[in-house]
Amino acid sequence: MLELDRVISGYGSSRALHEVSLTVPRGSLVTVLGANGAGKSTLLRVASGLLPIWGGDIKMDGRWMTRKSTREIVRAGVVHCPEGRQIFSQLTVYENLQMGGYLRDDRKAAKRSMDQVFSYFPRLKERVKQRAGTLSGGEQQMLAIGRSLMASPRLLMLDEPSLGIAPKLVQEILGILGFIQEEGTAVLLVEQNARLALQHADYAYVLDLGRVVMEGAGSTLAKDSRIEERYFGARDTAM
Amino acid sequence: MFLEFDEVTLRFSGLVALKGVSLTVNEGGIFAIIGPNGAGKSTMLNCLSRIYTPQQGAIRFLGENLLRVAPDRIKACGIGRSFQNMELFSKMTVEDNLLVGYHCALPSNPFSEAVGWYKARSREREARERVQRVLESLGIASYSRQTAGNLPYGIQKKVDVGRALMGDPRLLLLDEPAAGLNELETEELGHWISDIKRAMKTTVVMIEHDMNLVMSISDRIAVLDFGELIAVGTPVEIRQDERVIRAYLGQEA
Amino acid sequence: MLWQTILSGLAVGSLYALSAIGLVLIFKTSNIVNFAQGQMAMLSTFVAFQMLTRWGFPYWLAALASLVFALVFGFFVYIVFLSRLKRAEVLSQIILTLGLYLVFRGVAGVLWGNVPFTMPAAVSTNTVHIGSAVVTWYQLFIMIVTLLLMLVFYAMFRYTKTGLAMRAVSQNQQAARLMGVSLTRIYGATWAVSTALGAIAGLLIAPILFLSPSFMDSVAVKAFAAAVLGGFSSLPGAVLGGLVLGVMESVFGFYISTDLKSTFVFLLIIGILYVRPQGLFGTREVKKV
Amino acid sequence: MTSERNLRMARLLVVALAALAAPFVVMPLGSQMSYILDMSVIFCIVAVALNLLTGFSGQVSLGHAAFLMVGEYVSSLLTLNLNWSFWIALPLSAVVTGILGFLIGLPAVRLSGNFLAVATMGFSFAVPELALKWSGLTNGSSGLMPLRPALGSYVLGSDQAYYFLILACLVVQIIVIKNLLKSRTGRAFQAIRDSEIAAQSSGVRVGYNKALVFSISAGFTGIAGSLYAHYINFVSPNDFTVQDSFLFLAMIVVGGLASIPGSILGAIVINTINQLSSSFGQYSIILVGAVMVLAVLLFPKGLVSLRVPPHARKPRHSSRGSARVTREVESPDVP
Repeated sequence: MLELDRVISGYGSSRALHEVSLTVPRGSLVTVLGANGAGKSTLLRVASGLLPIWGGDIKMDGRWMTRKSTREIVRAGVVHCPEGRQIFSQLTVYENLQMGGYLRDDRKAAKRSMDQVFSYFPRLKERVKQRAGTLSGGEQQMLAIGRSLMASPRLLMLDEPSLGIAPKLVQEILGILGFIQEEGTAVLLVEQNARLALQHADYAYVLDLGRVVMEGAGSTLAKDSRIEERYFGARDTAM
Repeated sequence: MFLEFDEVTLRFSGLVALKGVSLTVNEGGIFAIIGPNGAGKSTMLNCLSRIYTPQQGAIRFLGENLLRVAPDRIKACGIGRSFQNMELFSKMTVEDNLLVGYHCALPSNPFSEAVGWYKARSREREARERVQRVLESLGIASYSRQTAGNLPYGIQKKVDVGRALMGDPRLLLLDEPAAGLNELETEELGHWISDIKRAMKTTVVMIEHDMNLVMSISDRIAVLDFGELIAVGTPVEIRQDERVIRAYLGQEA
Repeated sequence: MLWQTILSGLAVGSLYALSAIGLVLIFKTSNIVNFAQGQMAMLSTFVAFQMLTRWGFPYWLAALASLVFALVFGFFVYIVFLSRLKRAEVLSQIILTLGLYLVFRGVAGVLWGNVPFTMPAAVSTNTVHIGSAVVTWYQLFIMIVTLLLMLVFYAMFRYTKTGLAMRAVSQNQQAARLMGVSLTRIYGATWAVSTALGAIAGLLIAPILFLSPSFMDSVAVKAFAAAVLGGFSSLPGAVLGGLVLGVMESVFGFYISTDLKSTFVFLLIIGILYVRPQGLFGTREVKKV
Repeated sequence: MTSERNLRMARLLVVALAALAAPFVVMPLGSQMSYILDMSVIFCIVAVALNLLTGFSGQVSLGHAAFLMVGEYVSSLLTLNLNWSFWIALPLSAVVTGILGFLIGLPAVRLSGNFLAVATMGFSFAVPELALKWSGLTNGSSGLMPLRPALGSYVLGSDQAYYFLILACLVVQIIVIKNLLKSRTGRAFQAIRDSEIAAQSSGVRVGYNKALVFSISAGFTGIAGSLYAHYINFVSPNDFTVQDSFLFLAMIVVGGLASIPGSILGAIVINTINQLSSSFGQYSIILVGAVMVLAVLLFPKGLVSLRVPPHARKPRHSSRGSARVTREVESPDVP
């Protein structure tokens, strides 16, 4: 469904992505792994139009999406749930969710989406009138995902949902990815936490210094010891 | 005791960034602080250079509680630091960037400077010679007259470290020195940090994500997770610590 | 006597508050301080004046036209000038709005000259007794209009989609973009609303001050003061700052000196900022390194 | 290296000759041109002073019109009421204005761009009001009439003679500021502009240096005020308003921030436009305002950027660093 073809981008004049190609098939869960600074977040920022693309192409359902504005990309059903949650901390939980459905005009459908979000994360329903800034880290992450789901995305791009969250809650949050997939939404998950991500993924890419250095089915990569080595610095023996 | 964190706790509006961290660093050697994103590593350095003030605890350097020292006196205490995003004086020349790093060691007053008296000038000359020596040791002497903000990323990183090194600090804090460098540059950086330790007898405390670098040059490593210290030890010990592996790779299913 | 002073202070203070809200609104969403705000209000007021006295339209129609003009004017000033400076330094933004200040001032001078005009008021200026205080109907009218506008604004921010988006943008622009919000549209809307608020303040104060190209200067500087008092990023803070300033100025003027009102306001700003650099209601931002 | 040095010497020589010849070149063009020339050089002093504050150390001031007035009044009162010599009153006006600048600069220590602009703008409103109110001393709106200074028995009565006095002050100012900028204190000013946190971590006392640069800038502006008062021979509360503060900012932005030649170029261009068009009434401020707007939109780096040789205009490589900053500032919830 989403295809990135030899995408190049970066900040200022330094490249952060070198011809990265990646495909997310309809309804699948694809994960992008890699150590800090590998270019994972940059990849999502390019895909959602936050960061200009320098070269290569992005296609969604075969439609050319390169250089489209974030607004148009959201309209096309690609929603990016950013790293570090980035919730609107002064708005209530309810208002945060409303913002998620900003581009939707159908109130009834939006209401249905909200009920769905509450069924995934009952805690949010309990705190619906609370200011988002007063939520715990895990609840904020739930809210961030819930907010993205309010746009009823066809592809959810999730950036480091485990960041700074206790392991137990992470399991709970990632547990709902299965439900989301069942609804027909594809997921592109960016994670540092490799074991966790590979548990859920159909297919995985490993980025290093802005290049895809490994790819394969999730279960295959999970058994590959080279992943661990990449994190703990035995780069020379791994190559 | 060279450097000691004593039960340091720091909260940001409800969020606990450091939970009673206690840690000692001995003089000499390279001490690395690692941990997943958002674990509180930079916060620790920022407490050391007094950008943040912890609500509880003490940080002692050579017996003095740093929390009672004004932020602009930290450098004079012998602590130099580099920044994660460099914070260069981007519109000034490389030479001037390093000269600002030598600020404390340059006694003078605005009046004699305004008139351009000889005394002020001779001290200046000496300071400039020191800057040249540091730039040469970093291999960037040829950039001395260029505007810092216009240089390539890798050179800027070196300028940042050079600025911290001015005035011969006894403790050098490096915040992600390898971030954004390629493999070759990182390798060079590793040699070069080891050189600083040896030649200048400076103690280095660094935060770093590149495990290759950390494991190969550090003498001791501290691991933070969720604002708590979960392990301290040699690289070999850390590599085998199950808590550390879990913090990085997550729970085994 | 004190009561009366306080009441008239509240009336003037609510005008400062209106202008201050306009300033804060723009600053909160787009981080720009609009130094031309007072001049934009002045031009909008002149539009009403032109329709009223030169073309003989009824008051309500002239006021409405002035508001519509302000909305369009604010939107275009943002789109034509400020939107080109999105990433520029603070200083460039200041210079740009100061330049616009001079241009608007000059345009008004060319079109209407520098002789002060009397601007008709919406209601009579007869006095009325409230307890021991004597106030004019007009002062009451000002307070009521301000109060109503505050309610309208509160409702707009609270219950409309655009209001929600404005609040969201002011907190996290990147996240708002990821929701599909177009920053340009939201900023444009903010500028339109802010200019309209200034225009209302101008329409209300013109009958008191005489209308001339410089008539909004003293109001504008006090609106800045009110915004600074309130922390420059808090709407309730701006309202409170305006009212506090109006009352203090009125009391100071009555008991000490009317000629030194601006000096007093300035000393007040400096004093408060010295103690609380983030203003009375602002929160401090800590830069990450 | 030597050829570059020769080139600089040659350029300096040309500028010096032009500066010395200027009053005689414009003399045949009539007294208005001589007046514009003298005023331009006075504003050069203000612009260089303001650029030290804004361009080199990153603090915005809308209060310089008020500093100018303080200088005017101090110098006039000292010469008229106490019968002191102009040659003592001139430096004293710098001292008094400098002390005042230090006091205004103290709150500035903790204020950033916009807040500082608003606070100093208040100062520009307050001083004329005080001058008007305090009529026992200032003679209110009737004003004061200070005299042209004399060197021994030679009164600097002509615009040409006075021109050289102003020029001498400007030259001294430029030498002092250039010396400062090359030294420890001046580097501290610039370091604060580029990164307060790094400056502090390098041992720079941020607060003291911010107040100090405010004081120096105000002091030089006070000198310009004194020169103006004894040139025009009339001082009143209406001399300088907030609008003039805007003009001063326009001068340095149009000319080029953090550039002394830029300040001078900007002061001459803006002052000349302003004076020449003043006979067109309201059109004059439209023109000046439009110049400000266009300068910011078209030449964001100022007029001096137009003559910079191409090799110095390299693309910025540092935005990677700054991109990181913005990303982290936007997520304040994650420490």
